[in-house]
Amino acid sequence: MDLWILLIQVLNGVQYGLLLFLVASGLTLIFGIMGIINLAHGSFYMLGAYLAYWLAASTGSLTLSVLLSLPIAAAVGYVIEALLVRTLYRRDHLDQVLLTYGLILIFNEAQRMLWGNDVHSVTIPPVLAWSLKLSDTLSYPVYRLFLSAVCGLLAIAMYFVITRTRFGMWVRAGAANRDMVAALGINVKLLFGVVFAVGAALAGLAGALSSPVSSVYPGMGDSVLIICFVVVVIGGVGSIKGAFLGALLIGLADTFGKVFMPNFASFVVYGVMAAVLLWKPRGLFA
Amino acid sequence: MGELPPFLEAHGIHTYYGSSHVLHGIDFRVGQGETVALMGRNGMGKSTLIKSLLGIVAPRQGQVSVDGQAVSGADTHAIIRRGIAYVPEGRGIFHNLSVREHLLMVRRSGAGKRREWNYERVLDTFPRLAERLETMGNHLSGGEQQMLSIGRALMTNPLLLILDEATEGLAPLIRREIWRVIRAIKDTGIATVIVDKNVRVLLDLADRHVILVKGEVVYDGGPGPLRDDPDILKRHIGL
Amino acid sequence: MSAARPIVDRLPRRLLVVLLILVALLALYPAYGPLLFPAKHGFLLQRLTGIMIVAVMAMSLDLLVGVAGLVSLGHAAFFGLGGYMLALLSPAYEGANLWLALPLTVLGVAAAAVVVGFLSIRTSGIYFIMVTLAFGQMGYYFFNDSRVAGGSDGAYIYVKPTVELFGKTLIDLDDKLTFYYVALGVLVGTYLLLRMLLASPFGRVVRAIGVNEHRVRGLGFNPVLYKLVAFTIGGSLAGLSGFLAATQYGFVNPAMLSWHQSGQVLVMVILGGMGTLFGPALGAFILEFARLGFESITDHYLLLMGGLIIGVVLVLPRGVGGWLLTVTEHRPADPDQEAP
Amino acid sequence: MTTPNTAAAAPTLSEDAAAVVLETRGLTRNFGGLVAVNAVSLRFLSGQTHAVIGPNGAGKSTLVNLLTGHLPVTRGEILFKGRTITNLPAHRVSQLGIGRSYQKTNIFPAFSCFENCRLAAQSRLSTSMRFVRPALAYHTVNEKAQAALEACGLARHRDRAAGTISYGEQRQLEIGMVLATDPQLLVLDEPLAGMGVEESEMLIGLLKRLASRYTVILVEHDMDAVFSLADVLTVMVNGTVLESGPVDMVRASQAVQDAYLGDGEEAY
Repeated sequence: MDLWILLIQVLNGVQYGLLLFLVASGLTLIFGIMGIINLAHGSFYMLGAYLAYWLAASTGSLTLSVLLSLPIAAAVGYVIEALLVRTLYRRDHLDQVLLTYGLILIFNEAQRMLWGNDVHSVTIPPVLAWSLKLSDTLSYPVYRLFLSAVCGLLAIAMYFVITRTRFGMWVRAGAANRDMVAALGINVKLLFGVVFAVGAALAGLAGALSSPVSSVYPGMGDSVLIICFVVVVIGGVGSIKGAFLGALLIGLADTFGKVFMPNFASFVVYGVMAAVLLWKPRGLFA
Repeated sequence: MGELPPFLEAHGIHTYYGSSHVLHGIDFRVGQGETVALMGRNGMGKSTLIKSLLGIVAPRQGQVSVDGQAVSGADTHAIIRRGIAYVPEGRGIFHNLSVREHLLMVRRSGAGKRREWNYERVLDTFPRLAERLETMGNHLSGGEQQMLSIGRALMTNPLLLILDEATEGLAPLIRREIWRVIRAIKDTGIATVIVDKNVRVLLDLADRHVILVKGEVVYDGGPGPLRDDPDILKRHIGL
Repeated sequence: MSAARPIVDRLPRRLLVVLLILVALLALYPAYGPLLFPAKHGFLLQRLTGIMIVAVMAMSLDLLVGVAGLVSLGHAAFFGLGGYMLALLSPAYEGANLWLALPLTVLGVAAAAVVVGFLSIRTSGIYFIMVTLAFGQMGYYFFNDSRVAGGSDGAYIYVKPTVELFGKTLIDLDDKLTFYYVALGVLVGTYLLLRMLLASPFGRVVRAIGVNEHRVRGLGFNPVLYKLVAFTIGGSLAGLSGFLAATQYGFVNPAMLSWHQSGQVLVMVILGGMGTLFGPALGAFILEFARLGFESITDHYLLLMGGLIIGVVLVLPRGVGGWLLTVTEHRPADPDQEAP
Repeated sequence: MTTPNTAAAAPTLSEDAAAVVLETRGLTRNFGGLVAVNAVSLRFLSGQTHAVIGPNGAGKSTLVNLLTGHLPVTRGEILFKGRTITNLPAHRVSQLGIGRSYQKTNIFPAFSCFENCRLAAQSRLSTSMRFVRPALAYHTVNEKAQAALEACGLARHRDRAAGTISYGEQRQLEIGMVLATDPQLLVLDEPLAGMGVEESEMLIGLLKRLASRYTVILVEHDMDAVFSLADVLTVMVNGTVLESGPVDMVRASQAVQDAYLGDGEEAY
C-alpha cells in the first residue's frame, strides 16, 4: 500500500517538475543568451492559462484552445521583445528588473479587465477525464499522466533542437559569446526575438496545459515565476540541463515536502535552493 | 603591380572608445584576392580597425563598402554575409560547442553559390580537428582552437578572410602549420587581411602592407620598400 | 555594475532647498491638512505616516542596492522580522516597553542579517538576487506555515509600546499625530544617519565597492567584511521600519516578509534613483501618491502604475533622484570642466 | 639559453639574499588545459626596475595576477622578503606593501581624482570600520593622497571626476593610487598600454622618477620604454621564461629576436 502512495507522490512530483521545466527553460534561455532578467515570464504562463480557459469556453474544445494559445503567446512575446526588451540589452540588470516588473503589473491588470477576479476551472476533455485504478482505494488521474507525457516529449524535443539542430547550436553559441555569433554572419537580433517568443510560447503552453489541474486565477503567474527562478538558479543560469534537473528536484521536493512536512512544504523548496547555492554558489551546471 | 579591383574599401574611419579617439581617419582597401598585412605595435588600432570595418564597433565617421555596396551602419551579420569571414584575436571559440558543431553551425555557400570549402575539405586541411570532432571548445589546446577558428571561417566560403593574430601564443610547430594553411588559402584566391607579429613571414606572404601608428596609416605599399629599408619597420614595429 | 553610480557628497544647494521644503511640507501637514482636505485629512495623515515608514525601508535598501551594489530581493524579511519581534515581545494585553522592545528588535534583526548576509555574500550578480529572495521566502513561509504568532492569519498587537521614563509617559504612540511626528523624526534621522555613514571611512569603502569591488580589494580592503557590515546595517534599519509599521497598524502578518513587499521597495529605490538616499525616499512618496491618484481615477490603476514604471525606465535611466541631481546641479561656466 | 637565475647576476647588485624583495619558485598556473605560467622562477632585487616583456599570451598578465594574489597559484611558491605569500588574497598582499596597477584602467570613474587617491591612502588606516567621523577629517590620509596626486602629476585635476580626465591621465591616476598605499614594491601592468606619444613620454618621465625611489616590476609592451627604464629584463614566451638578465644581454639574444620578429625558418 505505502508503495502505491509513494509512486503517486513520485508521479506528482515528476509531473510538477516537468511543468516547471517548460516555464523555467524559457526563463533560463532568455537570461543565458540575451542577458535579460525577465520578471514578466510568469505572465506568459498566466496568459496561456487564461487563453485556454477563455478559448475553451468559446470553442468548446480544450485541445483547440491549447493549440491556439501557443501562437498567441509567441506573438505577444515577440512584440514585447521588439518594442521594449530590445532597448534593455546594454542596460543594467536593475533596469530590466524594473521594466519587467512594470510589465507584470500591466499583465495582471489586463487579466483583471478582460477576465475578472474570479477563479475559473477548466474541464478536462472527456477522453482524458478518467482515472487509472491502482488498488482498491487508490487511483491516478490519466490527465496528469498525459500532462507528464506531453511535457516529457516537449523536453525531449527541446533537447533535440538544442543539441542537434543548427538553431540549437546558434542558441548555445549565443549564450557563450553573442558578439562572435554576429561576427559569423548570424542575425542575432532575430535569433533573440525568436528565443524570446519561443520562451513565451512554452510558458503559455505550460499554463494552458496545467489549467485543468491547477485552475485559473489572478496572480497565478507570480508564484510560478518565483519558483521558476528558484529552478533556474539551482540549475545554473543559462543551463537547460540544469533547468531540467532543478525542475525535477524542486517538483519532488515540493511534493514530498507536502507529504512529510505539511507545515513547511514551501520552506523546504527554498531550503533546498539555499543549500544548493551554499554548496555551489553558481548553481549545479553553471 | 596593377591595382586589383576593390573588394573592401573604407574611407576616413574615425573610431572612439568613450572619449578616447582611437582611429584618426583611416583609409583602407583590400583588392579581390589580395593579401594585405596589417601591421603595427600593440594598441595602435589594428583590431579596432577590423572591428570598425565589420560594424562590431561603430565608427563615428567614415564609409565602408564591401563588393561595391555601402555597408556603413549595417549590422555585423549583414556585413559578414557579403562574403567576409573573421578569425578574431582570442579565436572566439564557444566553450560549449563541439568541434563538429562549430563547423556545421556556419556551413553555407558563399557569394555566387561557391561551395569550394565544405566539412570534408576543412577536416582534410586540419587533420587534427578530424581527430577531435566531439571535443568541446574549452578542451581544445590553443593551436586546435586556432585551427578550428580558421576552419569555421572557411565553412562560410568567404571572399575575404580576416585573421587577427592567428599565430599568437602558439608553439613554433603549430605556428608553422597555421602559416602553411594560410598560404594554401591565399593560393585559392581568397583575399586575406592578416594581423601578425611575425614580420618576416608577412614580408614574404603579403601583397601589400599597411602600418598603423597611433590610429593613423603611416605606410601603405608593397613589401619591397620595407625589405630595402629595414629602418621603416624598426621605427614603427620592431625592437 | 553600472559605472555611472551617482556620488552625492554635498547636495546641490537648490536640491537641498527643494528637499527642505518637502520636509517642511510634511512637518506642517497636520496644520494645513485639515483645511485643504477636510474630508480626507485623517486618512491622509495615516497614509503619510505609512509612507514615511516605508521610505525608511527604501533608504535602508538603497544602502545595499545603490551604494554597496548588493541587489537584495529579500529585504522585506528584515522588515517583517522587525514587526514580528514587536508582536512577540508584546505581552498579551499591555504595551511592550519601548526601551526594551526596540533595542531587542534591532539586535535580533541584526543577528538575522548577519547570518543571511554571511551566507549570501559569497554569491554575486543574479545569484545574490536569488539567494536573498530564497532567504526572504524562507522567512515568509516560516511565519506563514508555522503557528508562530498566528501563522498565515498574522497577529494583533493590541496595545502599542509604551515610552515611559520613571513611570511617566513621554510619548503616546497611540496618538495619531504624535506617531506621525515620530515617523517623520525617524525618516529624517535615518537619512542623516546614512549620510553620516556614507561620509565616514566605512561609507567611502562601501561606496567604492559598489562601483568597482575588484579594485577595492586590490587597494587592500577586504570587501566581504564591508559588505557584510553594510548588509547588517541595512537589515537592521529595515527591522526598525518594520517595528514602526507593526506599531502603526497594530498588526503583523506574513505578507510583510513576502517578495512582493521586497519588490515594491526595490522599485521605489530604482525609480527614486539608486545611491542618492533621498531619491528612494522620494520614490516611496511618488509610488504611493501615484497609486492614490490612479486609484481615484480608475479601478485599473495597476495598468497606469505599470506604464509609469516602464516610462521612468525608458526616460529617466538614473531615476527621479538622479534626474533631480542633474537639473539642480546646472552650473553655468566652469573653466576647469573644459577638456584640455 | 641562459637559466632564469641569471637575473640574480645583475651588474648593479650582488646576489645577496637580503636584497631579494620578491622571489618565485616554480610558479605555475593552469587554465583548464592551458598552462599560462609554466614553472617560472625569478628573483626581483631591491631597488631595481625589472621589466617583463613578451608577446600577447606569453603569460605576463597571469604572472602579475599571481604575484599580487589576484589569481590562485596552481603550483609553486611566491616569497616576499623571505616570507611565503603564496595564495594570500589580494587585499592581504596589498597590505604587505605590494602595490599594483592594472593593464585596463581600473579606477573609480565617478569619484574625484583626489577621492581615488584618498581611498587608496585610507587603506593604510589600521581599519576603515569607522562610522562617525567624516573620512575627510582624517588629515594624514588627506596629506598622503595629496602627495600621491602631486607625485603622479594630477594635482591640477584634484576635484575632477576621474572618468572625465583624458585616458593618459587616467593611467597616471592609476599609478597615483598605487603610490598612495605606501608600497614597498610596485608591480605595474602595462602602464603605457594604449597611450598617445606625448602621453607616453610624460608617463615614462614619471616612471623614471619612480624607478629611482622604488623597487619596480614593470610589465610592458613598449620596447623603447622598457629599454630606457629597466635594469633587468625577463622575456616570457608561452608561459615560460625565455631569457632573463641585464637588459643589453637579453636584447642581443637571438632567441629574443626570434620571439619578436619570427625565426625566419617558418617555412610553410
